[in-house]
Amino acid sequence: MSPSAESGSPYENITEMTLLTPIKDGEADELAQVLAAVQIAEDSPIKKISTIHYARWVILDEGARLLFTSNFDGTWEKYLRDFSEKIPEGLDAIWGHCVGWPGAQPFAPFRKWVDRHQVPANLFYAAYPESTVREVQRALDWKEKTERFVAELAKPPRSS
Amino acid sequence: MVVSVGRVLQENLGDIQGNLLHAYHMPVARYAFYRLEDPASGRAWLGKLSDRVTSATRWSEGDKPSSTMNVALSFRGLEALGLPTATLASFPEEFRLGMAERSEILGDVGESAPECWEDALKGDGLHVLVEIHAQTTTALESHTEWLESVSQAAEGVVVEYVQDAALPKTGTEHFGFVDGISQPSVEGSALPELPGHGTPVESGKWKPLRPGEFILGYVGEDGLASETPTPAALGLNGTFVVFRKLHQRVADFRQFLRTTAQALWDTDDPEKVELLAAKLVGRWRSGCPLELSPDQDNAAIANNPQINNNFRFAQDPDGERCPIGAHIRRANPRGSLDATDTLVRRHRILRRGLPYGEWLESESDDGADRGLVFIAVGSSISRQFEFVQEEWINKGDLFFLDGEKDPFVGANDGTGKMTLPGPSVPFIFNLQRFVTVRGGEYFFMPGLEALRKLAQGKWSADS
Amino acid sequence: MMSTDPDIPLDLHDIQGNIIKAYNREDYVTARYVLYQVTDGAKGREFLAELLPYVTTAAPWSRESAVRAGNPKPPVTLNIAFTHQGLEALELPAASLLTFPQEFVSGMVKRREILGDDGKSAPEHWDPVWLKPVHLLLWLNGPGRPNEHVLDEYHGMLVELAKKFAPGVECLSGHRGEDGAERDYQSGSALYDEDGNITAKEHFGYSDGISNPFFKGTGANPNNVIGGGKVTRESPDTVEGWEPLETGEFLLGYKDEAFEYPEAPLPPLLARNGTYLVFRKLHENVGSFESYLDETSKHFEGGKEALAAKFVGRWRNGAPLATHPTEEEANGLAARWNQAYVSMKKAEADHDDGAYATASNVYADVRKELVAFDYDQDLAGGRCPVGAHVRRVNPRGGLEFGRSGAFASRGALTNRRRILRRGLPYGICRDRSRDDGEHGNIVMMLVASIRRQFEFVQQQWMNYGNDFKLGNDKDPLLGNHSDDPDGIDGRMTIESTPGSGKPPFLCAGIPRFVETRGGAYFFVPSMTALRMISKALVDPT
Amino acid sequence: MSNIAGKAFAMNLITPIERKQVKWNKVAFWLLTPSKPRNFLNWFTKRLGPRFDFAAKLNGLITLSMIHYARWVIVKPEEWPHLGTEQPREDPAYAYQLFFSNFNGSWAQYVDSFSAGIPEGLDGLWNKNVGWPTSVPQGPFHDYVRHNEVWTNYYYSAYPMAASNDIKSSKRLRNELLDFIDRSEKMGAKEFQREYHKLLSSLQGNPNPDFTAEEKFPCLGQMAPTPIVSLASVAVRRARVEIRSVEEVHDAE
Repeated sequence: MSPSAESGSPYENITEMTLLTPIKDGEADELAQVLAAVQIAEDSPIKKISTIHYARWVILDEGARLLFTSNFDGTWEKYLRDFSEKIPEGLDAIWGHCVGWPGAQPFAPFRKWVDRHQVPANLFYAAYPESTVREVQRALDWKEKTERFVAELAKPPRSS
Repeated sequence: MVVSVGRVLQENLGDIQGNLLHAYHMPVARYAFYRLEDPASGRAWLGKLSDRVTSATRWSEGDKPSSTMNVALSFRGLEALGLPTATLASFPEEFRLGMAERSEILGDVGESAPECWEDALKGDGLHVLVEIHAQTTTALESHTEWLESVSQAAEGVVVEYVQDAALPKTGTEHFGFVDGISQPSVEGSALPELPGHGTPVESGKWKPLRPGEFILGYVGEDGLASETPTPAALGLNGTFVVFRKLHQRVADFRQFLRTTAQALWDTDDPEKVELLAAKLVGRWRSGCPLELSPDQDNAAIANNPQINNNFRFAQDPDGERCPIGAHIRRANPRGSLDATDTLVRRHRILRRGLPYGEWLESESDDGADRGLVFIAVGSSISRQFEFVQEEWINKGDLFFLDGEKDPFVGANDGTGKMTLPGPSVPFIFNLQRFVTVRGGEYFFMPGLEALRKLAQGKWSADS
Repeated sequence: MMSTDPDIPLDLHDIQGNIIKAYNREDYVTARYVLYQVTDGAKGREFLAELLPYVTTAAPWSRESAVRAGNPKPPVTLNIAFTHQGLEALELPAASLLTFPQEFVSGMVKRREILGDDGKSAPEHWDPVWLKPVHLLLWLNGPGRPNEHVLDEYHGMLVELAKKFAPGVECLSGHRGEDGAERDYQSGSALYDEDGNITAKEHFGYSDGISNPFFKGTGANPNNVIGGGKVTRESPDTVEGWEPLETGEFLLGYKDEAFEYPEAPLPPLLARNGTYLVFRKLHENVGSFESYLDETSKHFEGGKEALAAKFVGRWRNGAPLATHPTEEEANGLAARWNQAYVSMKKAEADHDDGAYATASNVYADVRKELVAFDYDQDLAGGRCPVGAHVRRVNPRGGLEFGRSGAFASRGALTNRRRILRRGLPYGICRDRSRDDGEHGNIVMMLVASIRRQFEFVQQQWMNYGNDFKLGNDKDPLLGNHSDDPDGIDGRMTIESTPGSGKPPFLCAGIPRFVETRGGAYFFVPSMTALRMISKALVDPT
Repeated sequence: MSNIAGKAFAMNLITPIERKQVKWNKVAFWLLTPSKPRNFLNWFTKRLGPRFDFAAKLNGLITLSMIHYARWVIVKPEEWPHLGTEQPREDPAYAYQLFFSNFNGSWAQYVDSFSAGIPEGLDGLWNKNVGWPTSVPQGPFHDYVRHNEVWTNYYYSAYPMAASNDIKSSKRLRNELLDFIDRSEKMGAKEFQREYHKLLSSLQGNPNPDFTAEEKFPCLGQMAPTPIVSLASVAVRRARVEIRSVEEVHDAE
């Protein structure tokens, strides 16, 4: 794997990450169960990292490897630090099933492991590359409220 | 490199420099910057200084010295002392690069950009920072005399720049606010634990931060020992110090308050001007927090250290009392980002420093230089000072304040905006920059033992 | 394989009539829809065999004046369609049953979440008959006033015939009638004006059924491709502006718009010349509609009629907003259209072939004005709102949003979502200030893929607005607006003319004007397939 | 296992590609990457004819406006990591092209819109892949996508309620409103009304083709959950609610 922390994103503010990591022999089923449990949990641990737009884990090749992709705001380094600091248990529960996982903490070996397994995208497209997660959420909130306001003005008085 | 996880801070206060964990509370200070032209003579000079460096050992009643001295080294300074490449490389990247190189991250752009800094603060010559704090001007001068004589005797030790600082007669900083009320409390520092100074815990109480956040070699909030440079003994009991000379545009600030109050409420009634000032900062000028007294200043709150910092923003999620974008809420969001504060406690800063320049008496600008010597202390410049500066002061994205910068110290350019949630007037527009950077550098402030060993050349490549 | 070259006509004798012919245009303006359950496969097949000679095909009718009447118009038409359960009851082999598409197998009730049949449109509120095991749909179309009794007599014969096969073939009761009683059939009828003339209107007062897709091989007037085919990059009021749609969008066994044969059951002979029928009984809340228009139009420039036009994209008289933005223009067009229609009918009644030819040419020209448009000159919706009903169900080239060349063809996102519409209104609205009563539309939609055509349009274009960049706004007229005060508001933006300085007009709180009262998915086999089914000859091996 | 997060659908498509063909696709990816040198290339490729007009192909993608994020990655056999003896040796015969996207709408809507709307674009990016059937006719194309698609084990979106269009319109709405608030501070009642009407009419969307898509983006539609795209996902969601309520009962006990 190309040893590069480089993102395949051509955009200034948004970074993409694609990680391909081999799953330990025979642990794919257990991993799938962990992921399923996270999926149906009320609150995703990912939510704690407020810079992630989208993220997914996919088990590939009949359990041979795990794919992780995400799109996030800011730099690669800061993003990884967030991961390591905010949801170390979650990461351990997932990537602990992968070969060579050093643990989400301390930071340096974790960073090295991610670096080693990252593949930069050859082509990356973002529909609104200049917006951070918070900006998007904020704008959506504005829209919802504005709509309600404009509609209140428009509504005819109800007859009943 | 992990040193020891179970180290107890209190037992090591004698090896930690003063004014880091505990503020000296002295009214005058002098910051002298030296350039070292020769490693050997530089080390010898440092050796002489090290004998008089003030430690963190607590003074007993009546024992407070009339002056103190502390010493820190920039990365160029460590190079100038002849440390080997491997040791130099073990320091964090941002420290190695120095403040000027990090200007994009810090928002030091426009008039605050390094190319606009004072000439002496621009170059690579800020090797050693010597801070003298004193009770009186006389004490300051006499300590300085000693320092000068020692320095003149040393070959190749050149004074690059000297900055004096003193609390104005108002006892406030130059915009008129009582400063320095909120500081993180540190586990094992032997400081009284005032409510609001640590990190909020669920019971409504506060817990001191773990020492590794501020001193190298101790356990930090992540449960791990803070990383130190190698050899470990060099880092142990040391920390990083950020020095910034911040010029304040006092006349502009006062003018802005008046015209904005006029625009918002159609009045320049002093009460409204004060309210606006408080909204920008999050505290009334007395130091009384908006969170505890949103409608008027309250001296009783301001002067009571058991109360004046004892609040969280969690009960004010929309910022109707203290705006989410107010300066103190950005610089320390307390419990407002999440209940257990995990998003805040790794980004705290100990602030030291003092105003400089004369109080502005006139309405219009008198052209004099006045502002603040800003000192920030932490075990990681990038995770603490730089993070706060970039993410909280100049971005605010984490608070859903996309595009808004700190109204008080942010890198605004005249088009800045601030959201003021409340019944009327939701926004302030056209914010400009009230504070510009005149220069600064990142320093490493070693423990006393490490300083002596540095002076002895124990780790130097050439000895 | 069959060629679909437009010059080579379809085998109209093998295709059921209503697929190609809009019966109401042929003066069959009353209808009865009868549902059966088959509990004995053999009897069911016998019943079918008995019916076969009466099934109306798409073969052209010779006009009454023709000297040799090759294929005279029948007094009443008859057509037949099956649900999947019906085909199973008739004992089609499993190997064949398993090859039908999933949504047809599931049926309309099970697809209600996809279709947005919730609230008052939920199946529990439907006419009870639709919750019974519906197997077979027979529909009869007959003449209007004063000859409605012909349909009645014909229906009586059908009832007698069916009795022969009971038990084993059961006519299902439970169509709600006007008196609330449950009936054995659903009736339908065109509406009449005060003078007793037949109209093309439905209960809300709009002229209906103006625009229908035009596809290859039907033998229809090639000029009718205008407005009915798919858009090219040429002008919409020329023949060059349109191309016929591929037959496979509406009939199984022919190439479709993706250059392949549509998904079809096996064996191919069972599928070819057949299609799917989506049957919906839609109640119209006339009271809500009129009062909403009255209230809201108080603030709307142009008044009630203009607002009604904005909802649909056509004036109630049928003139399209895209080309006739003022009421005056619209009325002019409607008058000419009516005139042309009357002349044509008169010539026909007079058996005057020459006059008829002239009149039908005039009629065709006027008709062109009703359909020959697209939205490229009206991207912002200043004339026809982007969210108006007709613009949603057939956006023409509108989904390119004026970026010419963005897609492989202008109608790339539209051409596979077209729907052939048949059906008639039902009931009489006696009090226009009330919602209750029995009146609405029997909508019959013919498509080669229920999922890709009907369900998609219903879900994405009627009950959602994302494709038009309208967020979650729904079709103002047919959207399943929520009755729940916390639900999504019924909302429509009526765009102002750009540059006019006027604000758009926002309609909020739109109630649900149309409620689903019944329906099912049917398969409409070819004559060949009907014969195969009736003789148990379907063999996919 | 879920490919759905609110209005978003996760597509993972992994398709083999002959090693010697990899370079062609990498060139195509590079050409499509929005970066500065592309401007010249656009000018150049436009002149080569529509087949090479990459900007136009991107235009179609933007007009479709269904995608939040998409990426293409090619991994060559020697790039698959081998971390020691505990991992079996592999000998992949092909390189693999990985495609991941986050889009709005149903699977069929997405796949069909691509094959109908921008078939050339798809063919340009996949036709070097082993077994690529071309994007039209759709039957074989559907089969190819289904066969090579991998289901997502865990899928997260920070704003599940928003379609790509919702985000674009929200952003524009917010900018316009803020600007209006700033401008309107000193307006009298009459002027305010006039300007407010102007604002609304601009928010309805502007058809001028010279305007960027974002500038003319309609902003007045509502935002709410999407209509149900798949009955299966409804069933899954219901089951999930049931599991949770059972758990809550247990917790309460």
